[in-house]
Order: sequence, then C-alpha cells, then structure tokens
Amino acid sequence: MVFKWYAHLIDNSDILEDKMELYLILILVLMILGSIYSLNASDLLSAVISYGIVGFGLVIAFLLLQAPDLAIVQVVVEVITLVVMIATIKNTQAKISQMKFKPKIAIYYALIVIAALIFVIIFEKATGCLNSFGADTMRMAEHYISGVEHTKSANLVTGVILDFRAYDTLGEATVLFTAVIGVLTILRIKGKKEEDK
Amino acid sequence: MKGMTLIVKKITQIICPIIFVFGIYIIIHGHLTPGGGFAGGVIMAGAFILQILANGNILPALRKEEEGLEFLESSAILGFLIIAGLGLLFSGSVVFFANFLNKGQLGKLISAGFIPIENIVIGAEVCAAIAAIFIALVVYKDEESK
Amino acid sequence: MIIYILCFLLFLVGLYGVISKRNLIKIIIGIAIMEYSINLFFIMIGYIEGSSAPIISKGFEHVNFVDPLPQALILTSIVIGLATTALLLAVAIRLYQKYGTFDINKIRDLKG
Amino acid sequence: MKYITLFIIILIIWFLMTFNLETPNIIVGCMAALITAIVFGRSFLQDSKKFFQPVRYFWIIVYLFVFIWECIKANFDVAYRVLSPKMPIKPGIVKVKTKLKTNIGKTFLANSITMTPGTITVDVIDDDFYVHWIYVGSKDPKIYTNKILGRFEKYLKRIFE
Repeated sequence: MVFKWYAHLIDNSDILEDKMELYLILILVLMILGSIYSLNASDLLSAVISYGIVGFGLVIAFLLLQAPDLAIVQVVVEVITLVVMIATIKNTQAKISQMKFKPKIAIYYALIVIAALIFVIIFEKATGCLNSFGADTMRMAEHYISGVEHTKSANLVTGVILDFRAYDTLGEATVLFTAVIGVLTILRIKGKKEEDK
Repeated sequence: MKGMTLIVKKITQIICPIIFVFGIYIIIHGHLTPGGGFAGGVIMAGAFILQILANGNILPALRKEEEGLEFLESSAILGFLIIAGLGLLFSGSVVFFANFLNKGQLGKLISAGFIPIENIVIGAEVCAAIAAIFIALVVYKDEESK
Repeated sequence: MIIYILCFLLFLVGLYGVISKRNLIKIIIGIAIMEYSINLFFIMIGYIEGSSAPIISKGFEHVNFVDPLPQALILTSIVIGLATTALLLAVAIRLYQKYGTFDINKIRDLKG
Repeated sequence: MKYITLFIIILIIWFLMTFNLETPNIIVGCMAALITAIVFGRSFLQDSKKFFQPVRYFWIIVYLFVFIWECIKANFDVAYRVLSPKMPIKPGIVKVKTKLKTNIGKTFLANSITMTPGTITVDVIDDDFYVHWIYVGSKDPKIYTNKILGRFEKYLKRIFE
C-alpha cells in the first residue's frame, strides 16, 4: 500500500522530470566530492563514513531514475556495508602514514591529472556514439515490456530476473554462496583448530 | 561481543519482528510492488543483524545459529534448482526454468506462475548468506582475535 | 552528456584510490566506488525521459516504462558487490591479524 | 504465551500493511506471522499478557495527551531560554531514581524524558537515570526527581505495571 502511494506520487510529479538532469548532476558532484574526501581522509573511520555519502547519493539517484527496486536494495546494502566496514576497522590503531611532499610525488600527481584528462577526452568521444540522456532507445525493452503478457508479473523487473533471465539469478546465487564459503573459510581457521585440540 | 544499554535492547525486542515481517511482505508482494527476493532478503538479514548488535550474543550460540543459516542457504539454492528442473519435467517443451504453473490474473496476489515461489527461495538464500557474512566478519573477528 | 562524463569521473576517482593508496581499506573503498559508478551508468542508459517506474498498477497500464533490463542486471550486481566487498574485508582482517597493519608496503617488507 | 501474542500482533500489522481481506492474503499473512513468531518469539517481551488488558490502552491514550501537553510546555520553556538575551541556562547532569520496576516501563520513561526538550537521558543503570538538564533548578533530589519524572511516572505505572 505504501509503495503504491509512492508510485503514484512519482508518476504524477511533472516538476521532477524537467530538472532531472540538473538534479542528477548535483548528486553526482556530491558523490565525487565525497569519494575524493573518503580516499584522502587521514583517519580510517572518517574515510568509511564519508564513503557512505557515495552509497546514499546513489540511492537518491536510483529513485530519481525510476528504479525503486534498486533503491530499496541499495539503501539496506549500504547500511550493512558500513556496519561491516566499521566493525573491521574497530580496535585497529593503524595510523595512515601521511606522504611527505617530495618532488617525486608531485610528478605522480601531475601524471594522474594528465592520465585523467586523456581518459576524459577519450570518453567524451566515446559518448558521442551513445544516445543522449533520456532518449527513447526501446529496441530490447519492447520485448521485455510486452513480455508481461507472458509472465503476468506486474513488477517488470521481477519478471525479467526470475523468468526471462533466471540463469542470471542462478549464477548470482552461486556467487553469493561461494563468497559466503570463502569468508567462512578465511575467518574460521583458528576456531576449527581450537575445537580439535 | 558486548551488548548495548537497556533502552536499545527493549526497543529492539519490539522492532525486530516488525522489520522481519516487513521483509516477508516485500518478498511475498515482489511480483506486484517494488522489491522482491533480493530486497526482502536483505531486510530480513537486517533484522537479525540488529538483534545481534543490540544483545551482544555469545560465541557458541552464534556458531550454532550460523550452521543453521548455512543449511538454510544451501537448501534454498537446492530448492531453486529443483524448481528449475520441475520446469523440465512438467512443461510441454523441454525448457530449463519453464514457467509451468497457472499464470492467473495480472495484479493478484496468486499470479505469475512460479515467480512468487522463486522469490521466496531467493529471499531465504540472500537472508541466510548476508547474516552468515555478518556473523563471520563482526563476531568471529572480535572473539577469535583474542 | 555531461552526466555520463561525471559518472566516468567517479569511476576515475575509484581507480585513483585503487592505484595510488597504500591502505587496504582505502583500496577496498576504491573498488566499491568503481562498482557504484558502473551501476549508475547502466541505470542512466536505461532511463527514458518522462516515463515511469516499470511496475504495472491500476491506472498505469498503458504509460511508457523505463527499460527494465538494466535494472534487473544491476539488481543482481548490487548483491554480488556486497558479497565481494565482504570477501575483501575478510582477507583484510586476516592480514591485519597476521602483520598488525593495513599498509601494503609494510606488509610487503615484513613478508621478505 | 508470548509466541501467541507475537503471532496476533504480527497478523494485525500484516493486515494494516496489505489492507485487503481476500482468502489468499489471510493464509499468507498467517504463514508470515507464524514464521516471525517462531524466529523471534524467544526474544520477545516477557510479560506479554498485559497486551490483553484493555484498561492499559485507555491509559495509553490519556498518557499521549499528557505527554503532548508537557512537550508543548517544555518547548516554550526552552525557546524562552534560548531567545532571551541573558541566556538563563545552567546545564548539568542529575541522577534521578525511578519507582518503576519493569524494564519496558523504564525504557518508555527514558524515551519520554529524551523526547521532551531540555532533558536528555544519558544512561540507565539499574534504577538510576542520568539525565542531562538544560536548567538545573535545585540541588534537592526530591524536587528535581518530581520535576523530571513525576509528571510521567504515575501514568506509565498504570500502563506497564
């Protein structure tokens, strides 16, 4: 019921659509600033917390881009990631060794800026091939949207991931399972040995 | 792992079942409203995580719980494969993941063939996986580094 | 068009973190940022001006929808991202317990 | 007992969320409530039979009005202290002793104190609340205990004990 109300609110708002690109640019600039601060922070805790800016900015961007499914998943995943990261750096007194300013490092930074500029120029050329933002490129989507007659699932995304592309979901489940097994094998070695003794 | 104060514990006791049932709601209505197996599973795992963080569990109990979660996760993946295999048997054509059940009417709770069942299975799998990851990363690290 | 370039800049910031930082946690943060920017890029490709979220409810049967395919792909990608981040963090925890530091240069020195 | 209470509460929440009364929805709701009751029943509130005593609900409504009234009064008080040019504030932490016995009652009392502007519960240790107060009026424990807790305690006692 709550979500139906929300969907009506988003669908009926004409104000959002006109300024969509502006809002997204603002959110993206905020995300870039947050990520730069996060990578340059001298304290690990503030690095992790400002990393949260990127994730929650992404949630708002998903909501603006009409992807409520993703927004729900992202907001919970972001919270869990932050909790796990803070638990990781808790009780560690590792101080980040600040780089002293040497001429060598200045050359590094200059190289980074030049490389970034080259990448941006290449990408600017590459985006010329893409359709402009918000253009109607419904070649594949037509097939999936008319496929609702086939799946009878009102949520098209669920219809896609569990009917047309169920193999993807199977692969995803396998990856998740493997990751859990990996985490447990890495972290439980000590406990197992103690039990054996 | 130490727990939190009395206030957090008491509020957690009331809030956790509500978060959990909200996750179930998201899963069950996954084919009608935004959400689905992934979102609901992560929310349900969030309820577990909140409870563990607030109460500060002891390691042996958590180890037993984690084994249960592993069993749930494995059986959920097995269930997913079995559903996929049933499509091979019961649909007319030989298709893996064939949606063979009665489709019903668009927008009703019982509709869309086996998509709701798959949603439930995926939700259980994601919930178990993320809760197990959390227990491993947060609690084992705390207790076993001593 | 400027949105795509900003999205790519976010990717470059993550790449900068992975290449130039020596702290393990910061490298993990850089990897996660790269992943987020790719997720956002996919959703932007699928967006269509003036259309609604891909959910059919009463009264919205015949409106335009955004492309559901990128959303479905990214939905799995987000959960996989959490799993891989957790795996990286597990490795980082073990390394810290063994060497007592997150700094990869020091870890390399201690190893030899 | 607490399993049944949790089951009923979750079922009510389910119907409030979904808001339809068709047969499939009722069956699915019962299943969901059953699973939740099995998983979380062990750690639910101990004295759950109090949920079935209607007198308590009446006192909850009375308490709501009392709380809102106290909240408005405290709001004006804090606004006066902040806006007046002399800034008559005298912050400090006081230790108050509550008469409530149950943990849930203490929780709600602490939350009520925090919700009213000017006072914040810092910590709860056994029967003692450590409250940060924006204007510590007197140093007599009886007076300030009555001032902070007295207005809420008698209603909360009727609700939770």
